[in-house]
Amino acid sequence: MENFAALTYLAAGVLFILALRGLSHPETARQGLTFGMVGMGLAIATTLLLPQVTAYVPIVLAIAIGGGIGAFIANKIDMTALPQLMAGFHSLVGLAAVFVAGAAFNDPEAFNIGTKGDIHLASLIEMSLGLAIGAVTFTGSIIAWGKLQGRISGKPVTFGGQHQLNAFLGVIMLLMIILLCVTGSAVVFWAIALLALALGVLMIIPIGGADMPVIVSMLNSYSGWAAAGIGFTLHNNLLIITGALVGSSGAILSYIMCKGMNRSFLNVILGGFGGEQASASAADMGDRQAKIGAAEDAAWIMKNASKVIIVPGYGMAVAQAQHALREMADILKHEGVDVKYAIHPVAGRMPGHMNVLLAEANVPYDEVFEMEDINREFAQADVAYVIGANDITNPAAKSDSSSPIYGMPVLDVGKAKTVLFVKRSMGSGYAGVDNPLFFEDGTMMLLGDAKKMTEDIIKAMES
Amino acid sequence: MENFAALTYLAAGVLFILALRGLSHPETARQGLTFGMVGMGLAIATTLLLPQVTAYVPIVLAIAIGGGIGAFIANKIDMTALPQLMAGFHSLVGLAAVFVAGAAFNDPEAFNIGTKGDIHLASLIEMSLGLAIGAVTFTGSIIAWGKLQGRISGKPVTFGGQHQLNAFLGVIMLLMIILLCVTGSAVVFWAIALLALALGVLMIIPIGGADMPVIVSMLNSYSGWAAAGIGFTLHNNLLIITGALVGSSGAILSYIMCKGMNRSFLNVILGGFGGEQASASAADMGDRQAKIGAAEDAAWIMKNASKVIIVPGYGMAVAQAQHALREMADILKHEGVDVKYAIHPVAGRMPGHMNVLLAEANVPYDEVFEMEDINREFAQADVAYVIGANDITNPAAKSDSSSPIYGMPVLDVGKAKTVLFVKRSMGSGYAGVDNPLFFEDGTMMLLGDAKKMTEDIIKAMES
Amino acid sequence: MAEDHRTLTESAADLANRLQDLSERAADLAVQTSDVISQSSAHAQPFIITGLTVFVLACFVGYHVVWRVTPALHSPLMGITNAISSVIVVGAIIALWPASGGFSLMAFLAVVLASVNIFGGFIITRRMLHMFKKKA
Amino acid sequence: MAEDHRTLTESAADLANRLQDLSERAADLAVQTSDVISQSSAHAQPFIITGLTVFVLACFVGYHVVWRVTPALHSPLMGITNAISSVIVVGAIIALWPASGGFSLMAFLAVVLASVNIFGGFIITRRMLHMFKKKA
Ligand SMILES: NC(=O)c1ccc[n+]([C@@H]2O[C@H](COP(=O)([O-])OP(=O)(O)OC[C@H]3O[C@@H](n4cnc5c(N)ncnc54)[C@H](OP(=O)(O)O)[C@@H]3O)[C@@H](O)[C@H]2O)c1
Ligand SMILES: NC(=O)c1ccc[n+]([C@@H]2O[C@H](COP(=O)([O-])OP(=O)(O)OC[C@H]3O[C@@H](n4cnc5c(N)ncnc54)[C@H](OP(=O)(O)O)[C@@H]3O)[C@@H](O)[C@H]2O)c1
Repeated sequence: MENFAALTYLAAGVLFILALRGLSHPETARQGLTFGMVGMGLAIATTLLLPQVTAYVPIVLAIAIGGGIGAFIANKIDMTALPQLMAGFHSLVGLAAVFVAGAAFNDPEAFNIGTKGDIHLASLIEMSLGLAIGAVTFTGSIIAWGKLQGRISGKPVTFGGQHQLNAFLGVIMLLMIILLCVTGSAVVFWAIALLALALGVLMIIPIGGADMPVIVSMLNSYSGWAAAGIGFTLHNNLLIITGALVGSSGAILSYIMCKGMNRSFLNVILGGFGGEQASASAADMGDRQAKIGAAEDAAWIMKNASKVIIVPGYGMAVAQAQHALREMADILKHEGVDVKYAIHPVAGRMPGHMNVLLAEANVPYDEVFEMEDINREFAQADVAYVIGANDITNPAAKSDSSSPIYGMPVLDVGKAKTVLFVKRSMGSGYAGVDNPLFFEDGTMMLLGDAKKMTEDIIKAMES
Repeated sequence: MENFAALTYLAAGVLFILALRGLSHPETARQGLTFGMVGMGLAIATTLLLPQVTAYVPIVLAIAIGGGIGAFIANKIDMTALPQLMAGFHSLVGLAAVFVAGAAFNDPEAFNIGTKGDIHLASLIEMSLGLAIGAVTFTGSIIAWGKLQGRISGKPVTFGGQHQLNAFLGVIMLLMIILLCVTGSAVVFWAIALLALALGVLMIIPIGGADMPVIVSMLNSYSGWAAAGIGFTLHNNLLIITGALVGSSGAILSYIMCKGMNRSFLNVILGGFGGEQASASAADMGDRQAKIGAAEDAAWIMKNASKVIIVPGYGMAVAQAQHALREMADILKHEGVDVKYAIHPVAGRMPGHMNVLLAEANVPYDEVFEMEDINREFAQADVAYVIGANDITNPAAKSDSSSPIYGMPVLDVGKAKTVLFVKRSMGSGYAGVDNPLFFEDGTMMLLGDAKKMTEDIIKAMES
Repeated sequence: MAEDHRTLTESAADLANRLQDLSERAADLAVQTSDVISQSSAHAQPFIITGLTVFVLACFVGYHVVWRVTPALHSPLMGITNAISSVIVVGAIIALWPASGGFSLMAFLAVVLASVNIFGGFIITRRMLHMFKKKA
Repeated sequence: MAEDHRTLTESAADLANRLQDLSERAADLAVQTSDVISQSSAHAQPFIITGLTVFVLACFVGYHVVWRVTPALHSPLMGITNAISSVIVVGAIIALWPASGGFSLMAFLAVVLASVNIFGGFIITRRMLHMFKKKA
């Protein structure tokens, strides 16, 4: 049985690998998802068949309760709330890891790792690491969820000596883990948990709301490493393989986001960046005048264009303008206009955010292009329709070495004959940097809610 | 010690992985090679430090003898003889595997796999598979070496019932392995070895000389799987990891070659393809007349071109024309002509063959392009200088569905304004298929040895 | 009495002999035991070693597989990894009501939470993926 | 004599007691032994399982790593794989002159052949790679 279980666990691990491989293309992605689900089913079924597992009723009950809640949430949630949802789910993984560590500590015999009060040293170390990472993930993800959901102010909460305090608490935690290894005391165990919960809060509050996606990915990566650690405790290769997959995935996504923002990971972690948007910054612009347009102007310009590139950003998600946008694109295509979508790697608030929203509005994925693939085409475009995006189009990132976003790769919308900016004000985006493009000759500002404005343009086009 | 050894073996495995990763770019390749050598050093050093290893003198002696021979051969060999060299080396790996299996059978205690005459069943199975694959690799590679070196006729040796005979011998072998598992008899063991040696010869002789590269890669792949099998016997993860790496590498290279020739692997294995080239096939062309040129004509045409693409093939390797070719390209570049090299995936007689020869002649690797990257540029080229290549330029592969090479991707040399073919006759290439391009208007044949002809062109350019 | 004495002495000697025999056998057993243990430990490395091997290889696989994911599907990637990271449910199931202890509330809660994630993660990913369509 | 008798009887009884003690301890030892063995076998899976895990993961790694190799370096790839596949030398070294048997000519030859390959493979690869140069 042991060996049979090891083999099916291995099969489950392979299925998880194939699941991620499937995501290399939209065509194969659904098959990949199926692999992932089969793998998970196999893993759970194998565990249920283990001789030491007998309490089927509470297990099935727990799975039914949890599964029901999960299915309900996942079916009901709006696609625009994805970043929050991911943060929320991560917090649950963290809490689950805390509980697993706690259960193992209370009943080590069940896991073959020693007897109560006399747990093997290696297992104690692995367990306390799993506990600490799980607890940090739990509270950290809750803060991230709150900031993304708007329940907590997105402003970085900073105070003097903050990093010193965190470092100090980190050292205390290390000492307590050593103490736990020496004494095996339950009090120390739960003290570690409490400390880690506090540390999770303290580590995330100084980080601005818009940096949360990086944090969510980082915590995802941590939860992977924690799962691998638990795998070492339980002598279970499936947990190790899965942990390594999840850990790499989170780390790579954080890396991609940091690179897309041209910031170092350390810079994100130390926090203090972003937050409430400087809404009145338009006043700072002195007497430079931007051209303000109406929906009718935009409709006329686009109908007479031969090539339009649409650049969606965070504002499109906020306004839920993707459906209206697709409708507008349909009208243009009907008129014979060539319409494409350009996606910046960090547009929106999570990796791939814009792609999902556009897919939701039935935009075919082969009309949607990555930055590198389309950036050269702006020079041949008549119109760049920038909807709710700001930082990712800011030419200061290329020209102004004093700008905080200097060096970040941006979409060359300025190369298009006309740039239409749909946003509610002349305010800045998440980085809080003014966008000089607003005041260029070829630019027309369409001030208003993204959805409302797009609908007005559709009306103007149809009349 | 056991555990320490397992860790250093793991490190060696990681170094091997990094060695292959390094080959993703010429810049990192030398570093990758260093990783590979360090990994091998680590593996051997670890083994020498194992407590059961004490006979340092014969071990060092054996390594010194073998290393000396290997170093001598590798330093002296001509780069044009690479395909033979690889086949020869593979035969040695095969023989070494036979000897390791034999040593393990004679002295199972040394490997902890049972006692003499009473070896664990699993180990017997693994061992006999290693033995059989090793022996097939040995004789198979020797035949491949002979065909590539010209010691054995490249003609496929076929006779009626050949495949039936091979299948029959395969079944016999399987029965003998079962017998070995039951009796553990040494006679059966060596009978398996003899049979496998014979099978290696029989399997390879029906395959034409030009298909040998696929066979060499296939045998390479087999030797990898055999190494992994021995790893299972010896409970050694390093052998398993390395075996899997080598096995995948050989399989992927065979696949790439088959795809480059648009043939199925089975078709190659069953043999009967290729062989001696039909030298008199020009006569079949009826009254179609090819334009025959002289070195002076070619020199004049290329000097007045603005873009020349050079297409090397097997004939360049045979004639060792790469140095003269580089010289000619230098003169052209000096005259302001844009010179590039186009490499077909199966040009020459092994994967990457042309790249190595051009590199040997100091052609910078950033002037050398893969087929997909350069095929579109032929339309803008004034001259395609095809030197010793034939099949890889044959447009019949695209147009003539009855041609044996139909469907094989080819270089579009015909799109260039002028095509210069350097070869000794109007004969066909390895596939034995006539090349209609010889008779096109824009084609000029430069009949002669590739090196001699190129040198004549250089002389004409300089005068 | 003398006979008795002899018998007793003899039997004592006998016993002593048997004792020696037995102690030899015990020593034998001990040797065999240590043999078996050392042999099985020679064959089976401690888990930390094989675990490490698996971990290192899995990191390589993860690295390559994740870099191959197309950026357009990075959100579904987060969804799937979220779901599969809840495979720790396996540990919680074992601890829920083991033979050694009674019902563990903590393990129960862990199974509930992990299940939220598994179902939630897979379903939201499926919703996302079902929206990705090619041009008709 | 009676005292003698008593002493002897007593010592016999004593011996018998000790014997029982010892046999109990032996039984204990046996139980512990089987415990240790079963425990270690519960902890350590047979090698075939971990080996298979390692093998499957290594195949994934090999697949991805080899597809990343640039076609221009396929010949050096053959050279390196040729060299590293001779890592079976490790097995030959162990068998060359083990404590259990005498000198093994077969193992000796295997080490020689594998060494030809290792040195030959690496050196020819180095020669190839040293020729690849960028535009000056
Ligand atoms: N995607 C990721 O993974 C990720 C991760 C971390 C950080 N980030 C950061 O997020 C930013 C993303 O750039 P972005 O250009 O997409 O967003 P942005 O720079 O934050 O700009 C969004 C713009 O949308 C406008 N907006 C908000 N609500 C709107 C509504 N209802 N209707 C119309 N417009 C609305 C806002 O202007 P008004 O207030 O004037 O309307 C704002 O300027 C980057 O700076 C990036 O570094 C992204
Ligand atoms: N690269 C690989 O990995 C690989 C593997 C398996 C099979 N193959 C096969 O090998 C073939 C490679 O195509 P290819 O175009 O390179 O070679 P090819 O089609 O065999 O043609 C080589 C040509 O070179 C000429 N030649 C020979 N010696 C010469 C000399 N000394 N001077 C001048 N010309 C000479 C020959 O014509 P003359 O006799 O008229 O001189 C011959 O037509 C393909 O068919 C491919 O499928 C390649």
